[in-house]
Order: sequence, then C-alpha cells, then structure tokens
Amino acid sequence: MTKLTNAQIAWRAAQDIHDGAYVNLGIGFPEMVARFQPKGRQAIFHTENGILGFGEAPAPGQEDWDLINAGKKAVTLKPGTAFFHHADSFAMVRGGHLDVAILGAYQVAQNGDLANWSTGPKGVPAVGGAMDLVHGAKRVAVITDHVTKDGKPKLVDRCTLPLTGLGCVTRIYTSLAVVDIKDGRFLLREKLPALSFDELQSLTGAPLHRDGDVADLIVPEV
Amino acid sequence: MTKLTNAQIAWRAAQDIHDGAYVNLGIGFPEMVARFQPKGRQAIFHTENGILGFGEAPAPGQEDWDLINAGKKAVTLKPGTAFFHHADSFAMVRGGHLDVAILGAYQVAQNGDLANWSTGPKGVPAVGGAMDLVHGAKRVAVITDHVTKDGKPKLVDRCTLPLTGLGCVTRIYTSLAVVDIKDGRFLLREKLPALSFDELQSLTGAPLHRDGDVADLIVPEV
Amino acid sequence: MDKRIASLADAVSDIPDGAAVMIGGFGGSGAPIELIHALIDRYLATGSPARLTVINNNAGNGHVGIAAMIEQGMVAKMVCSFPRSADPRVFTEKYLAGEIALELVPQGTLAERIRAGGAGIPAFYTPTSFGTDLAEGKPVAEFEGRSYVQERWLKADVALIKAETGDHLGNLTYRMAARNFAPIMAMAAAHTVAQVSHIVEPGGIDPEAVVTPGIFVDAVVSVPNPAQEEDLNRANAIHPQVSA
Amino acid sequence: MDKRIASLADAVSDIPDGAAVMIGGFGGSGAPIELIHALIDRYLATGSPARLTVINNNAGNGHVGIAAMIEQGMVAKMVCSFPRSADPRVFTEKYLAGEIALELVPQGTLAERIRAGGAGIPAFYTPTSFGTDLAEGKPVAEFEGRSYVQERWLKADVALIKAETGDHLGNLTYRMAARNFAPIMAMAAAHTVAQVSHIVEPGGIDPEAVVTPGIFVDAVVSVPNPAQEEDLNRANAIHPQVSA
Repeated sequence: MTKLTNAQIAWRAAQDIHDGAYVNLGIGFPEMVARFQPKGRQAIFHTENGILGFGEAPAPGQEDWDLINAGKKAVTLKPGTAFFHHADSFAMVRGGHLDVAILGAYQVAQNGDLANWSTGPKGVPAVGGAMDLVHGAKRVAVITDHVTKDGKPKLVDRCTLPLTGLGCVTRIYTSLAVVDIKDGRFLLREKLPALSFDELQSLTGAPLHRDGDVADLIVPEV
Repeated sequence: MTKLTNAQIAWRAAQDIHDGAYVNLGIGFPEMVARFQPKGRQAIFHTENGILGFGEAPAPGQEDWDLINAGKKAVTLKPGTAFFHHADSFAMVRGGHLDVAILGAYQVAQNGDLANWSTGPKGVPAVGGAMDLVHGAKRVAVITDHVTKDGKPKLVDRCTLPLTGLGCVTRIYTSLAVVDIKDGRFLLREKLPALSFDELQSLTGAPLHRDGDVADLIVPEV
Repeated sequence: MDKRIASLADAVSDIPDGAAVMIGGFGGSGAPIELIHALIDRYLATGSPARLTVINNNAGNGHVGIAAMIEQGMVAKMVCSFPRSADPRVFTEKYLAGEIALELVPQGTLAERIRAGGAGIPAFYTPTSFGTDLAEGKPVAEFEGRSYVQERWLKADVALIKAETGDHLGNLTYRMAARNFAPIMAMAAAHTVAQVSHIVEPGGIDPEAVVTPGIFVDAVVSVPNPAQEEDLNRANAIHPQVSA
Repeated sequence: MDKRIASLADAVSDIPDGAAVMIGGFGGSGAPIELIHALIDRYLATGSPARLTVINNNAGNGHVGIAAMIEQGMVAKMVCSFPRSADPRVFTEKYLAGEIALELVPQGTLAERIRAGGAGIPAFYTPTSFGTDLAEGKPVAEFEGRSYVQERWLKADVALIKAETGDHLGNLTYRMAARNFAPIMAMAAAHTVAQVSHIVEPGGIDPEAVVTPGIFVDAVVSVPNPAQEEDLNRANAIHPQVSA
C-alpha cells in the first residue's frame, strides 16, 4: 500500500503552521516538522528545556552541548532567541501561550484522548513534558503512521494504553489521511486519492465521519 | 517619662541583625533600622518591588525614580545588587529566604498575633506586603512605641484591630523594653533601667513574664 | 513576524468597555504613562473604553497615569494591594463616595495570582492572609501542620507595561526596579502591549538577558523618552492638560 | 559576606545520609559533573552520603554524573520525568531489579513543584496528568468548568547546580540552555551549592542580568573548565576511573 513517509507526514503538518506561530514539536519524529516550513513563514520554536526561537541543527562537530532541545539534540541560536528556566518554560506551555504542539502517538481516540507515553507496565516508564504539552497549547495535533507496525489501528474507539491526556487532540496527520476530532468523532478531512473511504475505514478503529468534501492528501516530493 | 526615640529603637533592633543577613524593613519607621548597622556587619536588604542588596538613599536631586524601595523612596545601587520581578520577590518572602523582617505595629498580642494594616472599617484600606512578610521571614520582629499616642498599650492580651497575621511575631523592640514572645506569653528581656517592672507592666496589656535576668535597655547616642 | 505598532493610539485602540486591564508599575516606577494617557485620550474622544477593571499594585497618585484614568471616570474597579500614595485623593474620594469598587489583595498574593494566571495554575495555597479579614470566604487547608488559604489565578484581557528595550519579536528588558509586575502581567493577559524606550532588531538583546520572552508580548510601541510619574507629580502635572 | 568555598570536597562535605538532593541539568546540559563526582568520591572514601533521593529531570546517562552515583549505590530513589537517555543502563538495571525507587513526575509539574517549594506555595492545581495514571490518589478539583490535579511542593536538603558566572554574594548567571532547572532548584533547597566557571567580585555581574539572586545560594565553588557530560559520554568516560 502506498503511504506517506514520515517526512511527507511532517511536511503536511507543517503546512498548517502559520507565520509567527509559537510551536512545540515533540521529541523524535515530530521534530522533523521544523524542516518543512512553507516559504515566507517562520514559526518560533519552543523547547521544554528553556529556549524560544532556536534555529536548526548545527553541522556535525559544531555542537554546543549547552544548546540542545528537549530531545537532547544540538540546536543553534537565531536572532531573537531567548533563554529561561524550566518553570517559566512550562508556564508558556500550561499557560496557553503556545499556538501548536505536535506530538507522536501510540493511540488517539475519537474523543481526543491521547496515549503516547507508556506501552504498559513493562520496562522503565518515562513521561517527559507530554502531559503538560497536551494541556496548554491552543492546538494539539498528532503525527503518526495510520496503523501500528503489525497493522492495528492507532486511531481507536477508546485508548487501551495509559493516557497522556483526556480530550486534547484536535487533528491527526497520518500516513494515509488528515483526520479532525470534533464532538467526540473522527472527521475525515483528507485522504490519499488512491485509497477508498472503505479501505481507510477498515484501517481505522472507530467510525470516520465526513462533513463536506474529503480533499486529496498531497504526496509532496520531500 | 524617659523613653527611646524612634532612632534609638531602630538602633536597638539593628544590633540583632547578623552579618550577611537578608532583611526586609517595613515602610516608614522600620526603614530607619538600616542606618544603624553595627560596624563590620553588612546586612543585605530586600524590598518587595524587586531589589536585593540596594544601598542607602541618594543625595537630594540624585534620585532615579526607577530605583526605589517599597516605600517609594529613592535608593542606590551597591556592588552585588540584583533586580527581579514581583513574583520572584515574594517567592523570597513567602519561601522562607529572608532572615529577618522588621515591621511596625498597631497592636501585638502575647500569642504573636500582629495587627498593623488597618485601624478599622473607616477610610481606604491598604495592606501592601505586610501579610506576606509575616509568613516567611525566619524571624519577624516589631519596632514600636510601647503605647499608643493616647497612652493605651500596644502590647496586648488579644488584638482588637484587624489582624495582619497569626502567631507570627517573636520579638518586639519598644520605646521602653525588648520583649520576646514565647509559648503564648510576653517574656521581658530588657527594659529601661529607670523604669520599674511594675511601671512597665502597667503600660502593657498582658502579663510580662521573666525567664532569668532582665537586662538594661541601652539608650544609645544616635 | 513584527510586533511593532506605529502609534500609542493604535496600541490601545482595541481595548473594549468592561475590560480587565493589568497596568505595570509600582508607584511611578514602571508606570506606562504614555500608554495610559493614550487610553484616556481615546476615552475622552470616544467614550470608550469605560467601566474598566484596573489591576495594579496601587491606585494612582496625583492627576496623571492611573489616577487620571480614575478621575476621568473610566475605572469601575481597582484590584490592588496599596491604594495609598503621596496624593491619593482621586481614588480616595471616589472610593468613599462608593463610585469605585476595590478588591484589596496582599501584595505577594497579587503577584502570585498574576503569575498563576500566566502559568496555567488556576489555584494555589498561600500562608498569606490566613486568619485575617482578607481570607474571609476563601477555602483553607492544612499542609504539614500549617494552615493556608486557597487563592485563584488572576488574568486580564490586556496588559499595558513599560519596558526598556524591546525587539521586533517582543523580547523585553526592563530598567532597574521598573521591572516589578511587568513580566508577570505580560504572562497573564490575553493581549500585552509594551511601550519601550528602545526598539532593536531581533538579536539586539542578548538571549541570556531577555527578561520577558516575546511569546508573552503582542505589541511593542516606541516611546523614546518616557515620562516618569514621580517627575510629573512633582511638577503638579494633570492629564489631560486643560487648554488655556 | 563571602560564599566562596575553597574546594569541591568542602562544598559537598555536609550532605548527610538520606538527604534529598536536587541536581541541576537537563540531560548533560547544566549537569554539575564536578560537584557530583566530588560527592561520589566522598561516598567511596567514607560510605556517606548514602540512601540519597535525587531529583533531576533524568536518571543519568552512561557511567558519569548521576549515572555514576546510581552505579556506586548512593541513590535510593530518583524523582524525575524522563529516566531514559542514550545509555540509561545503570538506572534501568537497578530499577528492574527493584534496587532503586522511582517517582515519575510530568516535566512541567516537576518544575512547578520545585518552584512552589522555593516560593512557599505548599500546593497548587494543574491540568497536567488529569485523568491519567500519574494522577492516581491525588485530589482533584474543578475550576471554571475544567478539571485539575492538586500537586504538592517539592523541596530538598541540598541543591547542586552549575552556573556560568557567580559573585561572592552568590548571584549567578547561566550558559544558554544549561540554565534549565538550576534557578528553581536553588530556590527550593535548604542549602544550595553552585559550581561556577567564573567567579567575580560583587558588581561583576550586571544587576539586570542576574538570573539567580544570591539569597538563593549558600556556597559558590570555582570550576573554571567544567566537563560537559555529553563529551564525557562520547569518550566513554567512567567515574571513578579504574586505576590500571
């Protein structure tokens, strides 16, 4: 089955970020969104560990390990960067000052519940800033493969994994579709043109609704 | 009756401030304590409006009105001064970081209750930072005339004026005596030598107790 | 993105009737006099914004700044810790006449409530005011054997603040003790307007020295030589000036 | 007053068994490696301090810093948000073997609890973790139609932090994102020790640029060229080094 690559999902998510938006990207895959800002738009990126307005990764060998993001990867300064401490950083998060947070997911439920921090009682649990980010950013979006590695739906009726937050996600960018969450339902906005509605529904763990036309999900060259 | 002047009371209070102590002086009369730091000791003064380690008043005409204390009087910079915002300033206060707060009083009760912000329902009420200062400084002391202008006790059995804080004062420097508060009782530590215990008791609204010798209250030349 | 606004009038043009307005400053130090006077001028010209709730440590001094707002009748309620000053007549007379409401808040609680508003903390416990008249009606709780009062966050529709240097992105620094409430008010208001003495390009402020990151600021307006409230009052200034 | 301490060993000599120790840093950025290693050296020489509770965002990486403390057996409990790293083996093994306790706290809640500890706020409400496993057993309350979890302050006996410049009075500045938890940990600990790359006389730091005022700092020790944890781990460093 044709599906978007992670880079292509990240590209799609980046198209919805307006110029001047304050954005937090979750560690790992979501960090990729920063690479695909549309021309003429410049988001201002926030990282939990106390930087606002940082730039992209430095060239290898040029890292300054006091200048890292929440994923512990090196970043760079830009004109207008600001440093602050952790309590101020999460005041920005919890206080509703971020426009968008884009996070990864194990599961997203049709009521907006998100599970993205724990796959269960085995191993060492780690939560980081995810539980704060889902409460505070004006818009919480998820980017994810549409299904798990073994083909199970990640868009579900009800999360079975430990929750990160209740009713917090409003848009999901997947490898197959763009789905909004509204009034406790999945609303299909875009899907890959080659994929029928029924095929997509069969890969989704709760009913997909439509509210007007479903647009074609663009497959960008990235 | 001979009694200490305000300056002399302030001098006495200043003798109990150790070198390097972090000190907040209430606005008005308590500010005078800063003038009488014993030689070789240097307290670090905090003011609610966001300065730590400021210096004395500037010469008239040299005021910078962005550099004022909580009483809106001009102060000066010293090496090591720091500026911070109001929430951080009261984190210092409430968080137990000040060694001493010295405040004025309308009434202090033998249980340590303090009334110093309101003389009743008439007029415009104003509280400022007093209610914060009484909860947080490691030691809360009061400096005051021993009696009101019309001769009534200010050291009382129970405060009749609106309270600033409960059980917060541990030492009172008056125009006649130094009185500690311990286990809900006034403990007389020093008194003017010319004044008999009974005379002092007659000017005090609750029993004065003794715990060992009562020292002579020094009348300094200031 | 460029948060610069061309004029003081533009900077205050959207504040609606009935708004809650946080105004920086402690006494005259940090008072954004030019923004306040622009707001008064708008009110005198248009009748708006009226019935404001103003949040500031004090309640004005003399006949300029917040005192002038009160004198002109724009303010329905003051939220402050210390409504006294060298010349508090304007507030005092209206208050005693029942023409203005007062919510008296201990200064540290005022600061913490504002910071909580900006930080997404709807309520917190403080020892301050426990057992006093100012705690009446508030929930209390005991933690580790000590009693505390529950206080709620304080937010505003608008904050008007004075800063020293600001860049196009809204990053700000302050001048000495003029900092006071401004950084936390910038956090707690839905829309924050800063008048700044110096405007610089992004990068013109050392990232280590930024006190208010631009995320908390919506508009920056240049006021190169701001008036000092204390100086105005010593010169017996009145706003608006009465034409001869 | 002079808060300078002559040696790293002196700076950590008073920390008792069972102490709660806040350690600055986010990953390697801001980790006070030299203070941590001095504490490990003391433990290896004397058996103290043992059974520590360590509060940090993470739980160590590789075989230096906090990971080395855990590896040597000094740590009874970690309080952190993210006990994972490039090489988390030391913590992971002890945790899975039941040899170390873990209190997992969402990162923003961890920061706010520490700040509350320093600010005299015994409890506060946050939306974070509401309805999740991490809120189990905690009081909840509704404010303005939204649900919140009550969280308690977090204090410590000691904070060990890394700063860039410090003066004799304990005023501190930091280097870039190495700031992270250090300013709030300095507030929340009964005794705060800062290792600083540069020591200056009072007045050597611009009063506007002070990030941590000296009131929050008890001891300052000079470490002119501090190690970066990330560099140590890339070089596969181990503390203590095993003599050949």
